[in-house]
Amino acid sequence: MTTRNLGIAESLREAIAEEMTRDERVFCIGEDIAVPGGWGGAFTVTLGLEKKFPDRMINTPIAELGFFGVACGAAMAGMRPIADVQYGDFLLLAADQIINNIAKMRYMSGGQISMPLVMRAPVGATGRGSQHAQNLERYFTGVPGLKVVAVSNAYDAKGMLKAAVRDDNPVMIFEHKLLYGSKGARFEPGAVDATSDIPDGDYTVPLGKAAVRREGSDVTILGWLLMLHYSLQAAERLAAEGISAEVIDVRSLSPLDLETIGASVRRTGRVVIVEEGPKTGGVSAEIAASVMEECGEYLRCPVRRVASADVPVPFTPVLENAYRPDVPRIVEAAREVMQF
Amino acid sequence: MTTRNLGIAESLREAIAEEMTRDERVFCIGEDIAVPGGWGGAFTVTLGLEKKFPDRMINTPIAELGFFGVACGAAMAGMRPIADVQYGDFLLLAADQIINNIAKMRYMSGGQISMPLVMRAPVGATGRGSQHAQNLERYFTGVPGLKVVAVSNAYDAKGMLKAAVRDDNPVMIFEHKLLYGSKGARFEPGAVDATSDIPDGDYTVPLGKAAVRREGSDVTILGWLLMLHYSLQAAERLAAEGISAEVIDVRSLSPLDLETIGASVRRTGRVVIVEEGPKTGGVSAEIAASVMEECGEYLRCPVRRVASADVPVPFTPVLENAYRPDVPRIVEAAREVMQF
Amino acid sequence: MTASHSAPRDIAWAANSDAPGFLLGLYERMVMIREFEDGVKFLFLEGIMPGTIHQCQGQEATAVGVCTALRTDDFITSTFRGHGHALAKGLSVQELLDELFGASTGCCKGKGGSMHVGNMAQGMVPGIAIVGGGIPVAAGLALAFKMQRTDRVAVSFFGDGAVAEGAFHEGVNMAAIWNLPVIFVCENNLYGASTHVSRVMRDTHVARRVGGSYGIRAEQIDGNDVLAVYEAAKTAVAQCRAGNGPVFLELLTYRLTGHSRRDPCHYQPKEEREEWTAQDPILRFGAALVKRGLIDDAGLEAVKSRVRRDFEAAVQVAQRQPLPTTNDLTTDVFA
Amino acid sequence: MTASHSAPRDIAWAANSDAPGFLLGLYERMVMIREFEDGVKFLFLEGIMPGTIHQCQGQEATAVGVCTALRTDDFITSTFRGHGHALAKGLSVQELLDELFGASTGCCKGKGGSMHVGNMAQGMVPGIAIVGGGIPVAAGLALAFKMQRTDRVAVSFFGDGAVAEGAFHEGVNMAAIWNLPVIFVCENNLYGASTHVSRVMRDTHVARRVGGSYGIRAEQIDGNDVLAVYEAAKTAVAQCRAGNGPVFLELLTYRLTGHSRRDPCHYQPKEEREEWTAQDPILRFGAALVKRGLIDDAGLEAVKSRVRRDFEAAVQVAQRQPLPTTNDLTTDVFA
Ligand SMILES: Cc1ncc(C[n+]2csc(CCOP(=O)(O)OP(=O)(O)O)c2C)c(N)n1
Ligand SMILES: Cc1ncc(C[n+]2csc(CCOP(=O)(O)OP(=O)(O)O)c2C)c(N)n1
Ligand SMILES: [Mg+2]
Ligand SMILES: [Mg+2]
Repeated sequence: MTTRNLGIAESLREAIAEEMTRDERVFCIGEDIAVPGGWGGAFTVTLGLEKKFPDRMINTPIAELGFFGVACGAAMAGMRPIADVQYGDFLLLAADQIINNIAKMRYMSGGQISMPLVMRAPVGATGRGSQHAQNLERYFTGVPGLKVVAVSNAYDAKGMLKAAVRDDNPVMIFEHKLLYGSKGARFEPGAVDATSDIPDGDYTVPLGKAAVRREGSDVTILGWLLMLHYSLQAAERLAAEGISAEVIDVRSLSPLDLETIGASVRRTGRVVIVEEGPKTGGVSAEIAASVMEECGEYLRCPVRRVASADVPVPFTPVLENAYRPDVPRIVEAAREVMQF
Repeated sequence: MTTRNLGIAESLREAIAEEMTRDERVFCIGEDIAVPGGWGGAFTVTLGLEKKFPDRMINTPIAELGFFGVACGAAMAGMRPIADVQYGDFLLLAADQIINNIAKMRYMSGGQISMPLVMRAPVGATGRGSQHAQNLERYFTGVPGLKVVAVSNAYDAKGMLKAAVRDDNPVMIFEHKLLYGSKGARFEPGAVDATSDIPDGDYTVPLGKAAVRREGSDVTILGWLLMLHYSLQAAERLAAEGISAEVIDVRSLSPLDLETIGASVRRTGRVVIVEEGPKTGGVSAEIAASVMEECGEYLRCPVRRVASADVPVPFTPVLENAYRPDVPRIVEAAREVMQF
Repeated sequence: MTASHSAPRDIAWAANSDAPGFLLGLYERMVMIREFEDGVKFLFLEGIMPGTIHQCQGQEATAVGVCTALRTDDFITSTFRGHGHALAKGLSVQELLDELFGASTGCCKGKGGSMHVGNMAQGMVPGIAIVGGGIPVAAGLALAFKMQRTDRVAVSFFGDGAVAEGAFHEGVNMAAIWNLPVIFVCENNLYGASTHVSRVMRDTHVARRVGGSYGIRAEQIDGNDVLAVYEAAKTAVAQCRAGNGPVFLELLTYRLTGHSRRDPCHYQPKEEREEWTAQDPILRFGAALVKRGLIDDAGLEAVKSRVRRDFEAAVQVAQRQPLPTTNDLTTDVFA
Repeated sequence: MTASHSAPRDIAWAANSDAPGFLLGLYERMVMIREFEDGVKFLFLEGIMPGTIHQCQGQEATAVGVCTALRTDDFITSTFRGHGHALAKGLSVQELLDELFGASTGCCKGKGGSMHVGNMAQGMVPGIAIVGGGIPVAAGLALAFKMQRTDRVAVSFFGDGAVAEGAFHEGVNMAAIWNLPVIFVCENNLYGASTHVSRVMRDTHVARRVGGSYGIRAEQIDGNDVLAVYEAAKTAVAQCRAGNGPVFLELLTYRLTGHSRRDPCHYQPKEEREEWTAQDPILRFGAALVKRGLIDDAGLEAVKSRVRRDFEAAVQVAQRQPLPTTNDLTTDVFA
């Protein structure tokens, strides 16, 4: 099978184009998409798609609450919108439509309504200051009626976006600015390689499954988005010290794949969860609590959370770097749980 | 000392009046407050205050994002607003102002700004259907820069509101519709007695502290708002079975009082957390994860979470009752952890 | 600027909608809503019915006038105050009552409740109880209709209070720039909960404001004149079906009952209530029908009795309908 | 409706603001902003400066014209594009540069960054980078000023793009109904990011729309004419101080640089860029000053050189300023 090495931005673009070709109910809605001479959204994902689909790339005013509401209505009426925000932080403006309408509509209608709506949001701290930097996962994980995924490589990005488009439920996809592999004017300093060899032809990646990215026997390290990459780097270093870390890409934040995670924990008995974003009230809390419930008796020691400090995201690089969990902190946490 | 037996709605009203008298920077802002012939907000808390403070009861249009922004600006400029929503669910409309501005402004200004802003929100399922029923605690617990409390009796309501008004940071106060003790046309079926004997004169209750409501030695039950009351009822039943439950009113959701909670857990070794609201991603997850970190070695068994199902709040009473954790479920959970 | 809001005294007779059956049908539908609301209020106050209620006595002409101009496959969004919209859009008294009683036979299986009644097959999205929340949703329905190249139309019902919400502006603006087939129906009943419109906007002529700002056709209409509402809606629907939407209709009306539950309406001046009570849309339309010789007073009374009988029978049924079981708690979350 | 947007050719001379020092001061302040922005762009593109940037070359007259009409204790809110507002409100080049370099001597100790520059002592709230987010906040500042019985005024700067956001409408409406001393300054530069105004509103005459809908005085002004802006702002400030606010000012201008970072602006037609380049507010005002005999070309050049020298010196300092230490990560969260 031939493959092409693509970054996340490119593979998402390909997924969107293929799904729009396959199903004419699919359309994109967001800010600064489909502008001739524009950038294809904030991170080039939709670049040029307006040429192929002039009627299905809806460039909105700056009105997040409104256009998520529009997407909600369109999905109810049989369309399959892909709505995106330029930065995840702006999801807070649309939170009412997402949480009160989009996620609940099926239930409160007694099952009458399907809401095949994909939402995409870039997250992560990248030198932009407090309001373009948050990790929003915590606010949407556990919202009943909503599926939440976070993609850490181009293969998953394409396959999960396609699965999301074909799902009859609302799906929130978190993407990380440092993983897009955006090029040219949209290149991000500090970016990490998240390219994959993308096979030709159609494939999907199921939404509810975690992925073991590296096998190991001493400690289970759980991460997603950028932190998954840092966790893999940490595992490399740990291996050099003789510590065998299993690294799992949590990937599906809602629902959590406790089967995959639990199977690992039952073998290792030690867990480190790595999350970008303040520690208190993060997704790691849910994972830690769930792991304890699922297989607490196998735990040799308390689950360790490596997360950001409980502060807004600082601008200055020296503090932003201190805010974001890094490889040394992950290594250190793994060493600590190895004491047990 | 003379005392008066008051409900939460009355004690909050008294606290507001006293603080407005004490400090002319304090004012109220919200919907349907200060309307002659009106109800004093959705649950009578501000009833009649416009007579005493005609210039400091700001009745807003229905515009939650906007008036939380207004409150933010006023607080920055030296006022001390008390902003309320009629139902906690509507906080989602104001989430951007709360999370992106109110909570971050001090940090991103490098400490220049104080944000003495109190926010009040009624929560809880009460026969109104999905959009007037959520427990919003999960969305605001752990937002850096924000303090979050939940009041379960009239004494705390008055004392914590006063402490919040005097605090130079934004404080979110959650109140429960079934605990207000609202009277007349605003009486709530299913209400639980949360009155207290309120002493005459000024007092405050510190914001960061949990409260042991019942001492016990076998199991620590943690709850807040309505669930605290149910937990106490459960403890009563457990006592009859010879199980000694310590019941703690978590009360301060952000920051958590891990000192008080930890001290109890170290004695009992068993923890049941009771939360109204879907289990996944709730505040209980943070408490469970924190307890494990704080004193995991004292746990005899995994922390048990008794929470709602992962569904939007259903309307029909039979399902709403099944959604809301009840005394039998708490008792059952306590019995289960007693197996260890 | 509230002068414009005192309701006109006359019924504007529609030239070409005067088939007796049609007119009597409008009347009966309004009576059906009134009887439903009055009956539900009783059941609620007696503690027989659970939940909370927001009712529309006095506003029947808006729901009936607008929905009569729609096809079943046109969609409406509604609010916390949706019983009238539902009955006007063709939902049955039974499926509504069942829903209000929390029965599994209700239009939303008892999971929605009074604030969220709806039936997609009948063209009604479950009520969105967040003020203004249905407005962008209706624009989205209309966007779908347009992309699907159908001539279906979406209608969003909301109150004067919603005009202050950002969602209103965002939704109307998008509908305008994309020429969407959506009709925004503002039921201006002078109050948002207990707050008078003059306290929350400088200029209370909402249609003029919206037309001027968004560049769409906007009309203010006597919302207690069911035929005037119907004619305006018919014109708006035709405009939308022809691809020239959106349209904004401001319907001046008044809520003759409490905002919710046991609200005694002490914030409404007595004279104002009296003035509007005299403008009761059912009384007005009934009198007009009598004047036209289409029916007499006894006939009007007969309509009411028949409707009431049907309602009472439905209540009997509703109270015996099966309730959901706890197994139903976790169904209908995901497709 | 964009015809009204092509910038007038002439400078509207203000009758009573023509003291030479005052006029030269306006000029110098605009040049200071231009040099700051050009210098920062270079530093950023060379990779010497961290972060991301949104700049205001071409829009200097709006910031300077408005802020010159304010007192230090009047407050402004700003956006992601706030360098010009900051310099116009009297923040120093040094505290800004230090902030952009992430130094602890920056106006926000390096915790804010380019999108969040501000200095409360100087009357500038740190930039709010959520489009529209500063509008209700400014209304809140004004509410406080009113309740405190001071004559202070709040000004909110925002772009044409913000007009589509709900926050805009909610904020302006509340300011209107409560007569707050706030001036809403819409810098209409024809684009929100890459999107032309005509794609996001049917009628692009924002002032007319806002004035009509909210019942407040609203004016559209040549935003590249610093004196016209100043005069309009002065009148608006006086109106607000007298308790007759709010006021809405739409300033027509154009961004002569990218939306952010390395944006090549391919979405702007070449002719449009050229037309507006010819309307550069600094060139226009410089030429007018020369024509008036207040300065000659060499003098203008000298201003620029002096300003640039100061900027370069400040860059040298900024690069040597102390950075925060990791201990600072967790300070300034709570008071
Ligand atoms: C976003 C939001 N804020 C507040 C409320 C509480 N609330 C319910 S109805 C209502 C008044 C609505 O007034 P209006 O839009 O005029 O509709 P009416 O009740 O007159 O039909 C309010 C404030 C709500 N449901 N949603
Ligand atoms: C709520 C929100 N949505 C989107 C963005 C991303 N964004 C940043 S600037 C911008 C365009 C703003 O246009 P305008 O208001 O006209 O200001 P200008 O950039 O022209 O100064 C957008 C969409 C944002 N910062 N905030
Ligand atoms: Mg109303
Ligand atoms: Mg602009």
